[in-house]
Amino acid sequence: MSSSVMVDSKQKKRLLEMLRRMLTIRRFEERVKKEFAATRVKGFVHLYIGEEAVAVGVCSNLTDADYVTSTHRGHGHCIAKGVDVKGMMAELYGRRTGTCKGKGGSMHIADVGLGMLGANGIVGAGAPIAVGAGLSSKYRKSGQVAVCFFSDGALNQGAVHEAMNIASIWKLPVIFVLENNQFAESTSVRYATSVKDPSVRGESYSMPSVRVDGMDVLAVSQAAAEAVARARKGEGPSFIVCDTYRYMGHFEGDDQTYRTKEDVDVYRNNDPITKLRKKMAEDGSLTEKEFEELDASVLKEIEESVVYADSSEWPAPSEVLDDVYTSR
Amino acid sequence: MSSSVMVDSKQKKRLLEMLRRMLTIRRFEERVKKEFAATRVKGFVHLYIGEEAVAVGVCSNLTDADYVTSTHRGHGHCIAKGVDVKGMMAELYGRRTGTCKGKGGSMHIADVGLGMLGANGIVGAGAPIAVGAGLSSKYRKSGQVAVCFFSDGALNQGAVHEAMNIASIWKLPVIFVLENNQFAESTSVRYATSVKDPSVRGESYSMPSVRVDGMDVLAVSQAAAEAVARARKGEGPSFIVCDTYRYMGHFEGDDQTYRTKEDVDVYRNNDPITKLRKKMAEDGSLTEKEFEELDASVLKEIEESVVYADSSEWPAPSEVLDDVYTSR
Amino acid sequence: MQQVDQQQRNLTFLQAITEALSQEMERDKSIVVMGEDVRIWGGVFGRFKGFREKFGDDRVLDTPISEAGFVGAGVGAAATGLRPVVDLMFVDFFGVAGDQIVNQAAKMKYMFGGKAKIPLVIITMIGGGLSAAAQHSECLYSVFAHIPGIKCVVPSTAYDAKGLLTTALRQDDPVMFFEHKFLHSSTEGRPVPKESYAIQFGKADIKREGTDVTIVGLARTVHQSLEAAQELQTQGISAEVLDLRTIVPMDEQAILDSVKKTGRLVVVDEDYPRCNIATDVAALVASKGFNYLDSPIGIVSSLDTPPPFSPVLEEAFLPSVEKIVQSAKAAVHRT
Amino acid sequence: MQQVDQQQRNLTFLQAITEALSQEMERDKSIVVMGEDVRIWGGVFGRFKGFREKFGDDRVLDTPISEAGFVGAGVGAAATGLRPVVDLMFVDFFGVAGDQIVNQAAKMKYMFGGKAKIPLVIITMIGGGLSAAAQHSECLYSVFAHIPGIKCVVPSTAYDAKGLLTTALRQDDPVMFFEHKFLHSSTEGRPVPKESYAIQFGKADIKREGTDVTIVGLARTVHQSLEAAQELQTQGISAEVLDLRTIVPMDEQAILDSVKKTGRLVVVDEDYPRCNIATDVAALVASKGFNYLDSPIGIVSSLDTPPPFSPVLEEAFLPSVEKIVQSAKAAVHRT
Ligand SMILES: Cc1ncc(C[n+]2csc(CCOP(=O)(O)OP(=O)(O)O)c2C)c(N)n1
Ligand SMILES: Cc1ncc(C[n+]2csc(CCOP(=O)(O)OP(=O)(O)O)c2C)c(N)n1
Ligand SMILES: [Mg+2]
Ligand SMILES: [Mg+2]
Repeated sequence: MSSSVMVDSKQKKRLLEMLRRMLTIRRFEERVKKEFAATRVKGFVHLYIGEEAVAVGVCSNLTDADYVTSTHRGHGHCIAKGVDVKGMMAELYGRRTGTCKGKGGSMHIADVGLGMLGANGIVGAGAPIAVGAGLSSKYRKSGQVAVCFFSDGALNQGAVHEAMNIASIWKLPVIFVLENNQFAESTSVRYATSVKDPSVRGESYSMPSVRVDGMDVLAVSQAAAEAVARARKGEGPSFIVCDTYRYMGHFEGDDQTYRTKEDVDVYRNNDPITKLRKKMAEDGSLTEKEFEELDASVLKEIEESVVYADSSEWPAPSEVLDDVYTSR
Repeated sequence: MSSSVMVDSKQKKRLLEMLRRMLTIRRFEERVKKEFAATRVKGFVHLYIGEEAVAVGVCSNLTDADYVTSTHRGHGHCIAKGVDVKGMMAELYGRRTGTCKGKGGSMHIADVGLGMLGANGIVGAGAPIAVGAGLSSKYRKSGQVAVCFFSDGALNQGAVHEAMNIASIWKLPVIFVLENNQFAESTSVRYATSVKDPSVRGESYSMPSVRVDGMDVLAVSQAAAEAVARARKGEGPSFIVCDTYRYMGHFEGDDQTYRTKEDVDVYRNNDPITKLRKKMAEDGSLTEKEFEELDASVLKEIEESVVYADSSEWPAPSEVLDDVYTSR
Repeated sequence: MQQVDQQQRNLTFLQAITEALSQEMERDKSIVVMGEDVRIWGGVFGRFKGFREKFGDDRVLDTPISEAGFVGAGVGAAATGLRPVVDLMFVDFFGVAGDQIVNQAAKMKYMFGGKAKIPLVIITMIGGGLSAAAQHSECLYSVFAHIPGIKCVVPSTAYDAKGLLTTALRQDDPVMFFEHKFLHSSTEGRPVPKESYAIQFGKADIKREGTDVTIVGLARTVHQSLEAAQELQTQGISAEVLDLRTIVPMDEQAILDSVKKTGRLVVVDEDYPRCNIATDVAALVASKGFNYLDSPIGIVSSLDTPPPFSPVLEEAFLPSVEKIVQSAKAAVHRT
Repeated sequence: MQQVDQQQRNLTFLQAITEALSQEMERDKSIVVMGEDVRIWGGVFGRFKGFREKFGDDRVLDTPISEAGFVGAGVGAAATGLRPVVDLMFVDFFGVAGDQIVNQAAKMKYMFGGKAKIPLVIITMIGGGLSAAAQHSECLYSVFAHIPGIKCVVPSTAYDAKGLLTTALRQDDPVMFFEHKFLHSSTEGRPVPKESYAIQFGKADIKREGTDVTIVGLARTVHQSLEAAQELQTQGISAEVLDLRTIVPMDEQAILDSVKKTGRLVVVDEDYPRCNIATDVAALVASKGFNYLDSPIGIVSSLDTPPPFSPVLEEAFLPSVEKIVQSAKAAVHRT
């Protein structure tokens, strides 16, 4: 554990909130997995399970006014940024009550009002957008930061490189968070990326670059806290590499022939939720019972989101042409 | 001077050939400048004057079978790679006898038979193409190398980043030659590029990366010799940063308000042609008279190219639809 | 007979594509395949399954997620003697590799005065119907048909797919090969011979003969048009269904001939409605076959909006059998 | 009168654009300009000359040559409260920034269920006639008209350019503003008032009235069409010239109304001939205005090849007054 934790009540509240968010992501996605299998959720669905500490650790330092850009694997970022799970589930169900009125689906969930600038179906595309959000903040001198979440595959996209260079020369309040989950679909980061330590790439744009255990929400949170402080002070962008892992297939339907169950188990045995839970148990800040209550309340929230989604109206076919333009 | 030169006759021949090529580039472009001013050459024309040592130093290590990809500033690379100046001048004149039958013009001169895979109107676009040429060579095990010339502005193009990473993971015989001429149009490299030493970028792809005096043809040639040897042995790509300068405006018509005459003079006083000429004079390998004869013969060749171009036929309007496809 | 039956199988569209590629790779050692996840997965939906084992890592190259880089590498490899097949997973991703396709692959030969060959095949998935939403459901072949210098193949059946891909791999120009993902498991159309065969580019195929109205389609809309034709038949209308198969080159003559015969035209295109293949075909007929026309041209396209996610909305967005039937009936009755 | 004269100047097309931008930037502090070489050069042909001095480095941002990066930054800035004007120097470069335009800027609002505003203006140069060859001469607006979600402005005169750019900067959708480089120094058309004015999108403009044939053009082809109309007049043919001005939204009604009046249509589009604005307009009329038509639709576009460098070839490649005259005469005489 890289941060020393004082068990005062504020800190306890903070940890509990992180735990709750991580658990919400986990339970939400476990349920989405089932809903997808039952074909009630359609399209492409990419699950974030295993990586919860990254989104939650980073976002624990943000306010609603801050921005994040996300990826095809966006549920975790949404929940960490505070997007309502009811709206999210309804969105995956394709209903009018969804976060995006059923028009976006899993790959395009967004809630601009909360600074969540969108999951994205295009690998790497969020990076320039985060730069734009950072520019906007800098121009207004509002102190908002913009976080760009992306994974190891995206690191080799030209747009990400361009974005990092621009953020650096313009000294923008942007934090590039590499979710180094070891794979891009079936392709290992060791094959596709020409450097062993991805943080070298951040340095090649003169950005403070650190590498942390992405399975440890406190380590992530602390690294992000430093980057956020730097950004708010106008000292420019940072790069944080979080080593993490996705437990599920690339998308629902992936047979995962590119790795073994044992490979996955190594990380499952280092689970970020279990880790925080244990830590809090040791600290005396969370009893077994409290955890069970927390979990039950999260499960209830998810269950309610499914009921909400399932009982929501479908959009009317005539709505298909709405929302393309503000004015025609 | 980073290489120690032995004045044996083979070496003398080599130096003389480099001098001749550099001078050919210089004289060709001085003439193109005039032809452009007289509106006999149309379109966009970007002159390479001042940077001759880079193209010639690198290409002195190549054979006709090797590949190069070039830029919008391509005349130097063409001449260094052995493209016929008559055809080039006719191309700039828009004549049927031009290297590309008048269809390409300055920004698209190419001679695939000589491994010159094209000037390019799109900044950075040559890099992936060079990677493809390197792939082709590696697949055939033919020992050919592919050189990608690009300048400091292109270093911030996503495609260049992607190309470098691919060349590195596939261990391709590709040499990335950064013509660090300090400017991209009016924009200084110090403004646009987030690292002081561009060679850091090569290292972030695990590529051997060196930085040399791009006004010294021998220094360039030696760095390229090492990279070429490595490539031919199957040891993968290299990155060479050549610090150089363009004496003329970005394109013909540029008023150059972004720099002073004095800025330019610093480099003019360090001219690559003068430098080699002096060196050869000191070595006793070139007399004043020999130089003058060389220059006269180069000027004659250029004059002949103009006569050739000017007396060549225009393409027939009906040819406009030829050469789009091999078969319709 | 017996022998023919053995040779002609009901392959799926995807199997036919795999077979064409595999047979050509056996025949021609200069063919290499590159793309994301082609080795272990055989590409995201298994188009190249088993290729790595059969042809080796030298010929089956996994790439980073660097489309400009690897499409460009395909261009460079094609210009220097290889015959690369590049997998641009979904056509919706073209924007990250666009320059290498439109400014390099498509133009190189011309810019170089004909002195280059770019035998590059870019294979990419198109189309809706799977709730894949705004960035994984597009057609966009109209964009590539717009750009001179790159041939465009848009097959509708397993039989055509195999024959057209074989041709793509035996000619020397860059080709975009569009594979409609909704058709992957389709076995519609003629059975597929085991041996190689090539279908000439620029030859439309009459998938059904008729006399009252010409319905021009491509990819999935051919099947929708055939269903519509059946429905129209029950209403006493005889529809001819013409499958364009390749849109660059496009078989203008076949379109004009059919309209000359029927006097009426409906064009069905799953691409966005503005500046698409439907408008292209309509403009062709309105300029060169105007006097054959007895009634206004009917156009059925996707709607002028990004593809929506919700199945309810996507259905409204896409062309459908019903929309085609209505358009054809209007064409016939407005005469 | 006197006052009006003072206010209305013969500005060039480029000056009108500069003035509109400058006036709106004074009015609206959320407008920032980004692009290559905008500070010292004021952009490659000086569109933003003096802006740095007037508006400061905070609002006039030089970018690296990273189009995906800075167009995307424009998208992100637009989504978060700024109103960026992004200079994509030549439209031919769209391929390096394509995704940020077609998948992000154009679709974001829709994908997000309407809950976003992207007030982004991308300004870019188009067009031939300067021997700028295959990668600096294209029009390509048809590609962006094809993609739903982004408005497209293609002005032909200084007056229209100023008014349309003003509108672009006062509405909340992404806009591609296409500036024909051959028109930069043109002072054709109405004089330009000094004060701001806005021209509504989706309103075509009748640049010349006529009765025998409708000629629809945009950007440079409007001027060629007007010249052609003069020539036709001497041959006894009265041509109406309709300037589309914006192609998304496009004024379908104005086109149909004009064809209803004249009975004949020629569409002149400098873009490549396949799936372009000419085919779009032709398809519109062939489907919705068929019964107004007395003769085949005439289409004049650039040829189906990359733009050639040599002036001789480029002339053959581009639309011309002569080609328009011929097409219009054919339309009139084939009746
Ligand atoms: C530009 C682009 N190329 C390819 C894809 C297809 N694709 C979707 S996700 C993915 C892998 C992404 O890997 P990574 O960036 O590591 O993210 P992760 O899935 O690990 O979260 C790929 C190749 C895409 N969506 N966009
Ligand atoms: C993708 C792209 N963006 C912008 C341009 C316009 N442009 C042409 S040359 C140039 C500057 C290039 O700078 P650099 O790479 O340093 O090359 P140099 O001119 O110094 O040789 C620019 C911006 C272009 N041709 N292509
Ligand atoms: Mg990953
Ligand atoms: Mg430079």
